[in-house]
Amino acid sequence: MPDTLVEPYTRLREKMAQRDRSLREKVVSLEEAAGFVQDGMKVGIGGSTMSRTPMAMLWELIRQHRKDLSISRCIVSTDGDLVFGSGIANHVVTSWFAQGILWGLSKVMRHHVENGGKRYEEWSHMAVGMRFRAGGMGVPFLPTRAMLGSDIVGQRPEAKQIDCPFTGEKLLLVPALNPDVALIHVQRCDPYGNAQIDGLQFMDIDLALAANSVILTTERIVSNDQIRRAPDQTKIPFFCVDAVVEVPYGSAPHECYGLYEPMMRHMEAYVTQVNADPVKGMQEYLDRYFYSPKSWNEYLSLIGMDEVLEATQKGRSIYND
Amino acid sequence: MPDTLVEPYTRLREKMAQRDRSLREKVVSLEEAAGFVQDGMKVGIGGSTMSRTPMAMLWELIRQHRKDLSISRCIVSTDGDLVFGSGIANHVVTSWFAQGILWGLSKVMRHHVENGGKRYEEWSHMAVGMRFRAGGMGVPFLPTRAMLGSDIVGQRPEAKQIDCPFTGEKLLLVPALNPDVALIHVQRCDPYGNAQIDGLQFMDIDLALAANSVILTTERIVSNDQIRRAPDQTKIPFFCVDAVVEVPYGSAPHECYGLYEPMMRHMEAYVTQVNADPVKGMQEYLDRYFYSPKSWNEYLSLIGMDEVLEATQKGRSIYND
Amino acid sequence: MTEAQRYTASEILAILSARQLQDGQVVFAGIGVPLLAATLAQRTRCPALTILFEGGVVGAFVEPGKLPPSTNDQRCTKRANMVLGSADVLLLLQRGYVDVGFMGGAQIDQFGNLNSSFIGDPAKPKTRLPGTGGGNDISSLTNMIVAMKHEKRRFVEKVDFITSPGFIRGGTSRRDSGLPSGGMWRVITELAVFGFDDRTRRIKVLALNPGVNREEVQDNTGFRLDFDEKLHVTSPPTDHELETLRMLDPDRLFTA
Amino acid sequence: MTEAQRYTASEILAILSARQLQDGQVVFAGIGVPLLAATLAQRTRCPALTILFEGGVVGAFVEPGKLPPSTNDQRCTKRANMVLGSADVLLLLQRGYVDVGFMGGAQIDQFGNLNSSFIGDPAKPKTRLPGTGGGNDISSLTNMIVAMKHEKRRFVEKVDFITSPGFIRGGTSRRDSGLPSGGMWRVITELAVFGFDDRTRRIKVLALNPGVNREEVQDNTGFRLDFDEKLHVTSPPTDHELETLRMLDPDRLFTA
Repeated sequence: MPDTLVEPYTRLREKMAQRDRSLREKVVSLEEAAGFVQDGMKVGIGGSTMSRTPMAMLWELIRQHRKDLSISRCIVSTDGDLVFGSGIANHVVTSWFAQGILWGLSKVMRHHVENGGKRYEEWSHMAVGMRFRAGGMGVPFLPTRAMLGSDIVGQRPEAKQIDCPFTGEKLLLVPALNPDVALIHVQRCDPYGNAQIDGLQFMDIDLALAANSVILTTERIVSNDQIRRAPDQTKIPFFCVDAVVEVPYGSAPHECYGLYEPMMRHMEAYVTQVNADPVKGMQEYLDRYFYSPKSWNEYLSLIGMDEVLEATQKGRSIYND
Repeated sequence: MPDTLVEPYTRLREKMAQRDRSLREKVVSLEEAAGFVQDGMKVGIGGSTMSRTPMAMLWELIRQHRKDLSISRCIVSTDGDLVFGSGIANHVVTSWFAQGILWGLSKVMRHHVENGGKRYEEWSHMAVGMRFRAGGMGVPFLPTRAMLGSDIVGQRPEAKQIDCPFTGEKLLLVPALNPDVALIHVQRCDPYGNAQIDGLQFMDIDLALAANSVILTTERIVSNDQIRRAPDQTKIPFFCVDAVVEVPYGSAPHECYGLYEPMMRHMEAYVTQVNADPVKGMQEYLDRYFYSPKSWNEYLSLIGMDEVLEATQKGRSIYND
Repeated sequence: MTEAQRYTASEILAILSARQLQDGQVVFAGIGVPLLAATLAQRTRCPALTILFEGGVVGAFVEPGKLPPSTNDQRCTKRANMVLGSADVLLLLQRGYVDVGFMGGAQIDQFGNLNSSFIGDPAKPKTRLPGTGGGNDISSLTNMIVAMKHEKRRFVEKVDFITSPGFIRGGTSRRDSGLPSGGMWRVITELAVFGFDDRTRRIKVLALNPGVNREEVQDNTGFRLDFDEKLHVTSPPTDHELETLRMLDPDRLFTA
Repeated sequence: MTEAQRYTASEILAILSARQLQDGQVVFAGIGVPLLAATLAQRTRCPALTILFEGGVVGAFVEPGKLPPSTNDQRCTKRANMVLGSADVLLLLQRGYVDVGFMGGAQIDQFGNLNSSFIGDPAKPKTRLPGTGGGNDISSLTNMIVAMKHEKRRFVEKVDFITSPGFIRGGTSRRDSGLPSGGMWRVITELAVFGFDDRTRRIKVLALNPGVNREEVQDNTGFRLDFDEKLHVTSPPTDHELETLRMLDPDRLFTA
């Protein structure tokens, strides 16, 4: 357990003081945005399972061969396979890690955790949320009533059990998690980074506030005027955000609420391929879909127009009566 | 300081287990809803200052001569005058208590606190919020970094200063506040109590989750179908709610976001009258506007059509480009 | 046609699980059979059942034929009453708004503890399982129904690892651990319906599924089973239950 | 026309306060002169100034002639970037997103502590003041600008009650109390602009307002004042500043 488990408040504030939080345009390319993520960083990932995954950003980081990242996320799906399988991360903090409930265990996760020396650090789902929330609130911990009595807590010396000074009850204090950088995909934001999220928010708001920098990928960039017409729809304020990248279908083959559902034929083929051989299968998948395409649009072309449009039809239908 | 400052978790859960949280219609009259508020209860009030005050509900409670209530609210304005001046409450928990910044000190508050034996219990604004939030989260406290070093904390033995078990930093733990009942006014809800709030939310969501029962007053009741078309706009879930009352202009003479601004001529006249004589002036005000009218609409008539419509024109203009 | 041919093991599991829910309850449902069974209950006996999902959904009303692939997909929100953050929907459990949690299980023991983290030694596991998801939070904070396959390797005397606490070591050990609320209430398998002894907190068979006998349940269980004094036989799935279930999951996503 | 006749005391207070802000800053503003001055800065030198209000507003852009009667009114949200909960906007201070807090003051002392709670003994106060509002949180968690009227009874050696902490008892006492960040940075009155000594943390005059001399400031202060070595005289309000201010507050709501 590192002694930097919880950043001292003065250091957290110093890092914040150094950030340029002014109202300014920060639209960059995917390649440029990746520059905010350096080897060895703690990286928080927005969305959950197969939803609003910042896939384009992960795709770019894998193409750029980042190393030794520590990933934290609400719930980890094939994004976890990819960061382990590509070698960009050696540590994942989450509550659940598989490809998806439909496919059983992830052979990729199993391979890297059971044999490959990579770490899957398990917390309860609420504990992950409370860790981001504490980080976003600027406090070193939050109290919870879960995990007590389980063996999960035995694996987590980072959490501290106390007797409540008010009631005498047993409580678990979970430490703040302030990622160095958060990657979050949204439906809309303006060039400053004021972001609107439709539908399921997962832990993204807490994550954005907790992280020491945020890269937003967005399905579309709208004007600041449009944001200001409905300020109660803004979910992430611009001063949390350090880079904005417009990437249509930026979560593919995962879903983006109201726009497209997961591209399930691609997912099925992926799972079959990597679970058949977690090393070679993964390498072939990365070669074909990650390293070879010249652009994100070419990657989408490989998934195929049929899949993309079918997922779009299903995605939009959430708003149908 | 009562030993029931923070309710033991088992008692909190027992109270919750006894609530009927099923999906059921709960539309009642203002008179009937008042039955949820009993003498001596801890009552949380939604909105803040002159905004989305559940005035119609307070009006009804004052007409029914409730006693010994303990009020908590984000920020207290003329609602505080009225609950002290009418005698329904003897204790107010908040961070700021006056009629409004435009009018200086409240002579009514001063009279009752300096001479009348009523208590104004002051916390920092964030501390009030954290107390409701802890209550809504089902934890006995939340840590904060404010109030330290001030004399406010010296007045508040209810809060506990600790050295953080993670960082060694000084922190203040503020105790959960779970009101017996919360009174909240919203723009829209369905007959089950699924509520949408436009614009400023203040501390209402935490308050609704924290309270052991909730009375919603609403500008209008919409169908459950309408709620289900945009579930990400629901701010308070129905199972928090015990009663729903449809009361157009239910915050008058205060404002309701997007619908009407404060009725400032009425407010000015009120302030002039009660500050001239906090006892007699208040009594005359209550006689005229609270005890005499036969209905809420008659109360609105006394405020007057001109004021009501002028406030409405201003209220709607927030959405104008 | 014999009883056993009318439905699959997964179908009777879903149907008997659905029967454990009561109209008006607030239920926190996991993916798979729990989601399907809760939706079945809502579409049959319990129109006022409120279903919560860990993705951040209150009052879900899942569309037939469009079952979500996880509880974090947009399909979970169709005609829901409310969508909120993932941590916030879990906090509703902690505050006490939820009547019952409803999950699947990979491995369970005599005190209702669930393991979904490790097979073998956690320090050097034979198999690293997916982990708790919302399971630990749900089982720590409310009353639980678990629906799972009945196999000897899944029903063990002591789980390798307590991911989601049942009654821990039985007796008062759950409460003593700091979990005064909730606990394991029912376990449903394709063979039987189980409850827990009020004092010892050990699992016991409450009812046998139609066509199943005591020996069959015991033979598929890795420890000695108790049978309730009032042991009875559950009534078989009705045509209406089966039809509704098949209408909800025509592709047999969760009932294969 | 003499300098003193060109503007009121409230006007120079608002204008000199506005000058303390820098473009691109994130400022948490209280009601009254702070709101007005921040808006003035935004409409003159600082188009990228981000104004926060405790009602739950980020990036406010208040309309001329429609100043809100408090920071909890809908007018605060007009063309804002974001509206959020009251506790959440305060938590942004705690997390460190805010560069500077900006409030009015009723009573201040030599170490920049503010009192808005009690005149006299808190146990039996002569006057119960309105209380802290967001003041304590803001002054505990960020750097502070205070705009206030200059009167002897308001500038005292030691406040009756520390509602919003400045440097407490000076020196390292603020940090020692558990407040490692922020602190009093500037105090603006209709007579002068004040800063604080880096070591002793005692207030000192940095600049005199146009037409004001040392004695006038000292005579209106309840304790012995230090004057900075580089004491200078502030340049007078420009026509543009005055015109913009009057355009913003035509009804003289906060500049009477």
